[in-house]
Parts: sequence; C-alpha cells; structure tokens
Amino acid sequence: MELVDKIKDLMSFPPVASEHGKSMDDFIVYVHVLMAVLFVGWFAYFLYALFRFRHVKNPKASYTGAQTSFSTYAEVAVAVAEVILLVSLAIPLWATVVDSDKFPTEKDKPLVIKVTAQQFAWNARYPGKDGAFGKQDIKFVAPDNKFGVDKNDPNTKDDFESAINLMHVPSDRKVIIHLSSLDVIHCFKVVPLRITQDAIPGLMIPMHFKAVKEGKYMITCAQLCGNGHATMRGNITVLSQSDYDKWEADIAAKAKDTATSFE
Amino acid sequence: MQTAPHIDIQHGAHEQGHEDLGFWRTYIFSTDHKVIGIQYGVMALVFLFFGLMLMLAMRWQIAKPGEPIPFFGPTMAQIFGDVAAKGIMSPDLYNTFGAMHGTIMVFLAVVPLGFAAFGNYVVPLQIGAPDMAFPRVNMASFWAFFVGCVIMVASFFIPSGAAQFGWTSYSPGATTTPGDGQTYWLIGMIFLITSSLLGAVNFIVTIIQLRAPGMTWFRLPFFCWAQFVTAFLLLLAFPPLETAGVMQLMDKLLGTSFFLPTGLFVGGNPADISGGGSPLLWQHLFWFLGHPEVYVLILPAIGMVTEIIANSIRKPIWGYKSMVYALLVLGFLSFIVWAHHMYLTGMGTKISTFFQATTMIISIPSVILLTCLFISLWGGAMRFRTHTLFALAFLPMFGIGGLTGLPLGFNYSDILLHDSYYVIAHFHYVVAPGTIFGLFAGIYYWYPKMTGRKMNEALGRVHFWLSLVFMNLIFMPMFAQGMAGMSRRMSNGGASYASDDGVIGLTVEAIKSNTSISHAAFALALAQIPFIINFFWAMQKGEKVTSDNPWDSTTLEWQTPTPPPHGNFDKPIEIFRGPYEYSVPGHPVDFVPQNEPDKKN
Amino acid sequence: MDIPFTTKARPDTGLYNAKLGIWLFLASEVMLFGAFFSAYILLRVGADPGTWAHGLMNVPIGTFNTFVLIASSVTVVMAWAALKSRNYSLYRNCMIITIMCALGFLVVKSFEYAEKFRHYEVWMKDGSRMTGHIDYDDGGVKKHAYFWSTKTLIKKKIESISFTSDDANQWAPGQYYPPMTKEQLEHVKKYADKGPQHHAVVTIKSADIQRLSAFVPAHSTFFAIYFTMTALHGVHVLGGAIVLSYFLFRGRKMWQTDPDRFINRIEVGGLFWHFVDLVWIFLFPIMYIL
Amino acid sequence: MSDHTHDISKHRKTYIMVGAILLVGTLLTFALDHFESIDLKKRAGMLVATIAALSIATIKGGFVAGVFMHLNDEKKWIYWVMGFTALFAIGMLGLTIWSMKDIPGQGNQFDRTTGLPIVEKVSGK
Ligand code: HEA
Ligand code: HEA
Ligand code: CUA
Ligand SMILES: [Cu+2]
Repeated sequence: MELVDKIKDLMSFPPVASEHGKSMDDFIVYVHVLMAVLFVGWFAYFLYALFRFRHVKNPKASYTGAQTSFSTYAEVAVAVAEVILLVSLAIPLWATVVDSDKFPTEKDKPLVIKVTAQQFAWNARYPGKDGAFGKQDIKFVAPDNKFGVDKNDPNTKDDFESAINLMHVPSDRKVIIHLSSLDVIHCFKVVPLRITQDAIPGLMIPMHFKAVKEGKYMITCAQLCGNGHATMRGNITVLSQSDYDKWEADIAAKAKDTATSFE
Repeated sequence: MQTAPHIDIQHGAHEQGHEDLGFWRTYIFSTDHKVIGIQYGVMALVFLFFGLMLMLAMRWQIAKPGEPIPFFGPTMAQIFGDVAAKGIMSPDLYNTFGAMHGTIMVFLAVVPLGFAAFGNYVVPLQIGAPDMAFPRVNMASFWAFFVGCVIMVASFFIPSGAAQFGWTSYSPGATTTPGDGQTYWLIGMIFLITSSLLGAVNFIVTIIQLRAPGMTWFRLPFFCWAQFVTAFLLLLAFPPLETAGVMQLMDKLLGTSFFLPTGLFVGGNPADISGGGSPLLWQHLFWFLGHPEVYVLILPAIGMVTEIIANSIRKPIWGYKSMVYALLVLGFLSFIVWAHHMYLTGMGTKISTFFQATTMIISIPSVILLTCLFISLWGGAMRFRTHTLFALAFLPMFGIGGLTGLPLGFNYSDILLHDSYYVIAHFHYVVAPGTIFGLFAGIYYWYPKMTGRKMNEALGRVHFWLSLVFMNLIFMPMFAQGMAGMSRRMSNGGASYASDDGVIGLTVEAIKSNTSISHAAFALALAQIPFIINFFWAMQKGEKVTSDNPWDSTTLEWQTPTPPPHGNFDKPIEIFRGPYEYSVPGHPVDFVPQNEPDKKN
Repeated sequence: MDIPFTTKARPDTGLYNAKLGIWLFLASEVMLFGAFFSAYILLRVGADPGTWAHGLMNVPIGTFNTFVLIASSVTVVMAWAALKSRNYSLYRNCMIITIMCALGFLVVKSFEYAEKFRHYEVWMKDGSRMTGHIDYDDGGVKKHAYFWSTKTLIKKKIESISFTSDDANQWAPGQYYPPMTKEQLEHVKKYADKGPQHHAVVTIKSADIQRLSAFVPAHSTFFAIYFTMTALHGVHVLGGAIVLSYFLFRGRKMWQTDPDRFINRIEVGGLFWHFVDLVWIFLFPIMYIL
Repeated sequence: MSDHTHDISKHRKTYIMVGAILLVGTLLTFALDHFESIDLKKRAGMLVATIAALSIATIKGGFVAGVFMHLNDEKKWIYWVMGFTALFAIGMLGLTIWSMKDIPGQGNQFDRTTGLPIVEKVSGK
C-alpha cells in the first residue's frame, strides 16, 4: 500500500478531501500499474526486436517467424486482469456512488442541497432547519425563481439560497445533492471531492459524498456550455459542523430581512 | 524467376483503346477510382492543414489567454470581426475553432484520407478489380463530400461564425446558441454522411463482388479487410447521426423540441417551445455513431501499417487469421459500447456495468491486433525506410492511446478523468501520432505508385523524428494536466481555476505546462515543413522509380503499370496465394507476388 | 473496361452488383428509420402525462393512402415479373400505375399537410385547451389563418381571435389525454357565443391565451416527429417515383440493348419501392392510430 | 429464384394474393380503431391496441419483405447483412431505452420534500 501512495505522488493527483476519494485514486493507480506493465513489457520487447532484426544484422528473414503461443497467454492475462478490476472494484465501487440504496438515509442525517446550473453560474438551495424543501414545479420557474419554488408552500419558509457560486457544506457528514440545469448541459465537478455529474435540463440527478477535510474547493464546469464555460467557477467550502451551523443561522437571518426571502 | 521487374514508364502504351475523355472528365468529373482517390487525398490534406492551423490558434490562446495572435491576428480580425477584435481570440471564437478543429480533423481530413483516398486508390488494385463496383456512385460520393466541405468552410464566413458547441454538438446548447453556424454544420454533416454512405456501399460491393479469380477471403490483404469492416461501420452507424442531425435541424429551424425538455430557459428567459424533448437522446444517437467512428479513424491506419510492416520486415504477418477475426469482433462490438462516453449523464449501475463490460471486452481484439504485429517483427530483416519508421512508431503510440482508454473505460476512474485533458491526450495519442503516423506511412509508401517517383528519404527522416518528438512533448504532459483536474474546452487554458486565496483548484504547474505544450505544438507545425516541401518537390524532381514494384512487394497494386492505366490491369489476373509471401524458403527472391503462378502446377 | 457482374450474378455469391448494393443501401435506411422509430418510442414513453397529442389525425385518409402504397407495391413487383416473362406492355402498364399511385400518395399527403397547417390548438391560461380553426377578416373576405402562433398574435397586435372549435362531440372523453373534464367543457362554454354545439364559434381574447399553435412541427413532440418522419418518407416516395419514371421513359432504350440489365434495374428499383412501402406500413399505425 | 416463365405466372398469383392480404390487414387496423363497437383503444386499453396494431403491421411488413422483396429465398450475404442490421437497430433502441430508465432518482425513489431516499422503495422492492 505504501507503494500505491508512492505512485500516487508521482502521478500528480490533486489533493483528496472526500471519503470515497482515496478508493478512486487507488483504483486509478491499479489500472495504471496494469497499463505500465503491459507498456513496459511490450516496449522493451519492441526495441529489442527492432535492434536485433535490423536488416544489416539479420539480412535473411525467417519465413516462419516466432513459434510461440505467448500471445495467447498475454491476451488471456490482459483479459483476466481486466475482469478482476471490473468485477472486484469498478462495479461495486460505482454502485456505492450511484445506487439509490447506497444513498445516505434519514438515520445518517445527511444534508440535502438542490443545485441548479445556469449559464454561467451555480445556484444552491438549502432546506433550512426543518430539512424540508418547498414544493417545486417547472411552471413556477422564472428568472427570479430559478428553482421554481411554490412560495405558498409552508415548507418554503425556512428554505434559503446561498450566494450565487458559493456553497457551504459541513465536513464528516453525508451530503446529498440533487442536480439540475436551467438552460444547457453543465457538469458539476469538484476535483478534490472526486465528484463529477452532468447537470441536464429536464432531469434531476441525485449524487452524494462525504467531505472529510475542511477547506475551500473549486467547482469546475466540465461540460462545454457556451462562451462562459471557462469562467463558470464556483467555490464549495467545507466547514466543521459547528461552523456550518453558524453560517446557516447567519444566512437564514439575512434572508429574512432582504428581498430574497420567500415570505 | 519471371518476376523480372516489368519496367514500363511509357504510359501511352496503356491508353490505347481508351477514348479520350478530355480534361474535365479525366481529372475533375472522373469516375476512375484512382482519380477519385487522389481527389479525396488532396482535399483531405488541405483540411488536415486547415485543422492544424485552427489548432495552432487555439494553442496560442490556451498558452497566452487574451494576447493578440502574432502574424495572423490582424487578418483574423478582418475575417471574423468582433469575435477576433484586435487579433485577440474571444471565447466564442475559441469555441468555434475547437468545434471545427474536431469536426474538420475527424470528418474532413482523417476519414477522407484514410478511408476514402487510400481506400479508393488501393483497394480495387489490391483485389485485382478494374474499378469500383459503381464508378458513378463513387463520383457522386466525392461530390457530395465536396459540397459538405464547402458548406463547412462557408460557415466560417457567415456573420455569426461557424458552429460553437464542440464536434459533439450537444443539445440544448447547440440548438439554443444564437446564430446559423450550427445550421450550416448540420447541413454540411448531412452531405458528408450521404457521401460516406454511398462510399461504404461501394466499398462493400467492390470487395465482395469484384475480387479477382483466386482472391479468396483469406488471401485478401489486411488493408482490404480493414476497409471492409470500416465500410460496415460507416454504413450502419452513420444513419442514426443523420437522423439526429435532421432532428436538430428541425429544432433549429422549425422550432420543434426533439432535444429540448419542458421548462427550458434560453438566455435567462423561458423558451417559447413545446418542450417534451430529451437532451440525452441526442447524445445516444451521436455516440452510436461516435464510437464506431473512432474505429473508422483507426482501422484504415492499422491496415496500412500492417501492409507496410510486412513489406519492411520481409516476412509474413504472424497470426494473419487471428487478426482478421479480431477485426470482425472489434467491428461488431463497436456498436454496443457507445455509452462509455456518457457515464456521467446519470447512469445507474446496471447499464453502466453493461457498457463497461463491453468496453473492456473490445480492448481485447485491439490487444490481439497489436500483439500479432509485434510478434511479426520476430525474425524479420527490417529495412528502415521512412514509411517503415512511421509504421513502427504507430505501434507504441497507438498502444499508449489505447491503454489510456482503459481508465476512461472503467466508470469509477472516469469520474475523475471525464472531460479532462486526460481524455484529450488519450484520443490524440490514437488519432495523431497513431492514425496520422499511419497515414504518413501510407503516403510515403504509395507515393511512387501514384506519381512514379519516390519521396526524399532524408527529408522524410527529419519529418519523422521531429514529429515523433514533438507529438509526445505535446500530448504526454496532457495526461498529467488531466490528472490534476484540468478540464477540456477551456478558452483560457484553465486560468480561472488557478488556486488562489486558499481555494484549492488547479495547481500552478498544471497551468504552466500549457506554455510548453503550445511551444511543442508550434514546433510540430514547423516540423511539417520538410514534409510539405518533400511532397511537392518529389512530384517533379523525386527519384524516378525504375520498376513497377519499387518496394519488392507481393500485393497486387504493385503488379500493375505505374501509374496504373484506366481499368488497372493490362492482362487478366489470377491469384494463387496469400498476401504476405515474403522470404519463402527455396524461392530465389524474397517475395512472391500473389498473382505469380505456382511453378509446380 | 467493363466492371464484372453488372448483369450476371457472381457464381460464389449468387448476386449481381446492384442487388447487393441496394440491399446494403436498404440496410443503412433501416438504421436511419430505426433511429427515428427509436426516437419516437423514447419521446413517447418519456412524455409527461397529457402532453402526447392523440387522435388529431385523419384516419380514413391515412388508410386510403396505405391502400395506394400497397397497390403500387403490388404493381411494381408485377412490372418486374412481366419483364421476366418478356411482356413489355404489361410491364409498362404496371409501371404507369405505380407512378400514378406514388403521385396520388403525395397529392393526398400534401392536402393532409395543408389541412394541418390551418388547424389549431389553443392552451388557455387557466389550463384548458381546445382545437379548431381560426378565421379572420381580410378586407371583408373571410379567410382561414395559416401558421399562426402566439408570436403572430403579438406581432400583428391581435386582441381577440374568432375560433371555430371542432365538433363539440369531439370534446367528449377520448379526444384528449387526459380526457377533457366537465369543468373544461364548462369553460369552453364560457368563451362560446353560441354554446358548445356543432362547430361552435368562440371568441377568445388574446390575453387569455397561454399558447397558440397550428398543427405544425413546433406544436408538440408528436407533430414534430410526425412531420419529420412523414416528410422524410415523402422524400423517399418522390425519389422512388423519379427513378421509376426514368426507367419508364428515358431509360427504356436499355430494354433493346441489354434486356437482362434492364430487368435487374427494375428489380433494384422495385426493392427500394417495397422498402418505402414497408416503412409506411409501420408509420400508419404509430402515427394515425396509436 | 427460378427464372422460368411458367413459374412467373404462378408468382403473379402469389403477388396478388399478398396484395389482398395487405389490404385486409389495413382494413382490419382501420376497423379496430374506427368503429365504436370495437374501438380497441377504449375497450381493451392502449397496451392491447398497441400490440394489435403493431402485430398486424409486422405481419404485413413480413409479407412485403418476404414475398415482394423475395427475402424468403435470398442469398446468404443478404441474410447476413440484414441480420446484423436488425440486431444493431434493436440494440440501439433497447440499450437507449435501458439507459434512460436506469438513471437513479428518475422513479419515485426520492422523497420530493426532504430529498432523501425512500427506504422501502429503494431496498424493499
Ligand atoms: C481512433 C480513435 C480512438 C480509439 C481507437 C479509441 C479507443 C478506445 N477508447 Fe477512446 N476516445 C476517442 C478516440 C478513440 N478511442 C475520442 C476521439 C474520444 C473523445 C471524444 C470526445 O469526447 O470528444 C474518446 C474518448 C473515450 C472515452 C470517454 C472518456 C470521457 O469522455 O470521459 C472512453 C471511455 O471509456 C474511451 C475508451 C476507449 C477504449 C477502452 C478504447 C480501446 O479500443 C482501446 C484498446 C487498445 C488497447 C487496450 C491497446 C492495446 C495495446 C497493447 C496492450 C500493447 C501495448 C504496447 C505498447 C504500448 C508498445 N475513449
Ligand atoms: C482525427 C482527429 C484529430 C487530429 C488528427 C487532431 C490533431 C491535433 N489536435 Fe485535436 N482534437 C480533435 C481531433 C483531432 N485532433 C477532436 C475531435 C477534438 C475535440 C474537439 C471538441 O472539443 O469538440 C480535439 C481537440 C483538441 C484540443 C483541445 C481543445 C480544448 O478542449 O479546448 C487540443 C489542444 O491542444 C488539440 C490539439 C491537437 C494537436 C496539437 C494536434 C496535432 O496532432 C496536429 C498534427 C497535425 C499534423 C501533423 C498535420 C500535418 C499535415 C499537414 C501539414 C498537411 C500537409 C499538406 C500537404 C502536403 C498538402 N486538439
Ligand atoms: Cu457550464 Cu460549462
Ligand atoms: Cu468510445
């Protein structure tokens, strides 16, 4: 395992700040080890063959060439290695990320956020203290109501939106994000958290993660979305639970006495 | 033996009995597969150059965002107007160039060169046919291609500029972006697709029906096999993109919402559409073509490389039959892996496991192809001519590109790597130092057949070594950039994601390597100069070939006069053996052409 | 230079070139229309409840056109069979009928299209919807409005429209999905001058209209795919008719010079024609009936 | 196919027969929709109507392809080509539908109000 960490240092991985990030990096390392073995093996053979069988040295070619079933072994070995990686790692690991029965449930007390992308910014909506979102419907969607919230729903009252492009989540607590988009396809990618998900208009796609390191991380848009694609940057701040509570109370209070309140 | 080189440079002798068709029918509206092949080749090289220029402008912008482009800046400002004001590339123009670089390289340069140009010129000769099965359809195919090219190029000069939404043209973005560039793109694509379909039908019929007597399936040169499978990929994978293109065109022109969902916003306001469409439908139809298309890019190149390696090592290809089977399996599987480009569109475990599994399975036939070529080298007597160098370099380059497809093919690692420069590096390794090297090899190898003259070896070597070095200096660092989290299609090279005031994003080093990559790209462009000089110089001044078969090759295209006359073969032709009978024991020369009768019978 | 196997079949494949060629072309057509049918199914399965336009097609006309195409398919294969038994005049007659059928199909189709372009659906702000026609006064002459949309109302500053709603009985359940409720019918009454009877004329204020659209592609995903697929099919009919006419008129010289090749041509043209028929056989139920 | 003249006249009868079958199939489709007394969509539901309509269409299509286009007796290359084409077309449709269905959260697995997974729906099923 130390070796894996050493390889990671060599491969210029970005810092990891989420629970599942380590397994992802490990997995990438395993795949690259397989690739490196194949490449180095074949490449060494290749150079040797070029050197040994050059015309000057070996003027008469052999009609039969190599008598070997090495290739079969090599191909079977590659296949076996791929199957192992696939069955034992890739499939189960992917399932932990997307399967709905792997999502945190009520007893994990996750924080749920709704994120809607637009050209070229990220909007985030929090359920507030009651943990319940107001009803949403596309028919309410308007330039000043990007989530299409029903303002008459009682659950809407304590919902709040964080400032555009600036999201906050607590560390060491599961977070669920429901991701959508207003106009074109965007892609919500936070490299240190090792999460990536397309935001597709018309769909609401759930994702989940658990940040384990406090800090400020960049939200990258990873899907071409127009001329502002390169500047569609957001920040996600991972706070301790107590700092997060403070922030939440703060912003909720602010929302009350500004125009953004939904009363 | 009677393979005494059949020297014949007096072309006149072959033209007897052919009516004189005049300039237009002979060189422009020709139905001769060789002329059409060359027409495709010329167009494709022009567009390869065009794609290269677009890339250079982009690389400048990536390395030095916001700085005016040297030399070409003022001209660009004139042509493109506001989007290139003062010679500075705006994000709009960057997106245009990016989309068109991809489109042009894929559909207007590499496919026409590998599949259409070499296919047209070489396949009928290699199977011993007088021409393609439908010469007039062949001409129609070229002219449909030509119209498509004209529309694509014209779109640069309309006020709103060319398409901006990547070569993948994802809806809703591609539909809702104002301007007509996308409309032109779609109409152009419909012509290109029609051209490819006609071409594909023609190739398949030619290979099935017009093989000379004795040319059984397992005596078919591997290049023909590659073209055969490629033609099927085009035939069956392209129509769904045509469908999707028509639907996107309807969305664009008639206000339908095939790919636009209910509740869509455009420019901050609710869109005036019926809604009810599906953005993912476009992606499925696009990638249903998209993945087979990447094999369309690579297979002709593998075919050429196989021919050239067999010729250069002077021995048969090891495992020819298993290569053929691998090719067929590859062709089949390429239809059911497409959604590995869409792992992050919200796929669940079941479907992504399916596509993951097929993606892993499809890498096995590629491994078989490469392994057979590698093992073939054993025991050879290798002559390193320029075409050999390019063909040999193809192998490890394709190897790197193919291997880096694996971490993308596993969905769990794709989460980090998706749409990053890792992807860019992956596929450029397969298409640039891979396919393009294969195509260069083909050009150097078949040039004497087409022109009667050889290209210069010294210039060729300069071209090769510089290209090899700079290609790697460009694309190798991109893997690191991608791993570090740099996204693709960034008009400022990721500058807005630089780590600052404690926000963790892209590292400074990752962004800095943009500069060195761009320098390598400019150097790569300069390294093409010897090639361009060589290409034109050799036409007039190159060393004349003294034999119809200057590389002592076994396949049929070398058993015709140089260049081959209308109708190709001056006598009926019959085939007696497999394609790579080099260094047959007991034979006085080290090659036995396929049409040389067996002595014993 | 002669290309081998343009007329005679190649022994080992049993095929002449053009026949293999047309089948390959049809294979690509299968993928082309296959992708359209896939799109149809996906859009339909994914449609929000109540948004798939139902029952707006003229089924008898569609049935009639199906007959026409089937008849042409029979005659085209008969034409080929006639040539096989060297009966040129029978061939000619069959071919003429085929081409007439093709043109008839296109004429019927274009009337059907035109009828749709002046047929409207209006979505009211309160959620009710109805279909019908719009008449307007053009200097004292009453005219049908074609291609109007919400945008037209704004652009022409129209304050209210005179809407001849479809047969009141058609508002009964089954016309819409979900069926129109009593309240909705009541609502229609509210706008009607004469009540919801046969061809009620309703005056609707533009201000009450959420959306107005003729039955054009932009109306809904149903009409989008209906028009796209039938237009593409229509282009195939037209193309087929042109090719068959060529064989019938300018290309007939070949019957004297190279009859075997001529028969092959007719067979190949016929195969294409049958395929066009085949596509319609599926288009008819999915567009008109279901 | 045999090219003899007497076979051809036999074929002609077949073609007319098939034409008649196609007409009957079309009429049947029309009738199933048109007459109040048998209106399948209303009486038996959309699913049955769909199955009926598409089955009739498939049978009709089968006759056109089989008899008019001679697919009942063709050369093996054509069978291979059309077989793979059909396979890929079905694959395209099937896999696309499957992809669109297998998107987590597209069903009712998540509570609208809390955004949390509904435990019984997710695991209990
Ligand atoms: C010619 C083009 C080509 C080829 C051949 C391939 C081949 C492969 N590709 Fe690639 N791919 C592209 C062109 C190509 N690709 C393009 C253009 C894109 C981006 C499109 C876009 O988004 O714009 C892309 C993107 C892409 C993605 C999507 C990434 C993302 O967007 O997140 C994936 C994911 O699975 C993938 C996988 C693969 C795999 C598994 C193969 C396999 O077929 C590879 C199999 C080959 C091997 C396994 C090599 C075997 C060799 C050896 C074992 C010998 C080694 C020897 C030496 C090194 C000396 N490719
Ligand atoms: C076949 C396909 C192909 C080829 C060959 C290339 C070749 C190259 N590409 Fe490209 N590229 C794509 C397909 C291709 N590309 C695609 C599909 C995309 C994605 C677009 C998108 O995002 O939508 C892309 C995107 C892309 C990007 C990313 C842009 C972004 O995401 O922001 C970059 C960045 O560096 C790049 C660089 C290069 C470079 C340096 C080469 C070099 O290898 C170029 C080398 C070229 C030559 C060596 C040409 C030599 C030939 C001649 C000079 C002709 C001579 C003429 C005569 C003799 C007459 N490409
Ligand atoms: Cu948003 Cu890219
Ligand atoms: Cu792919």
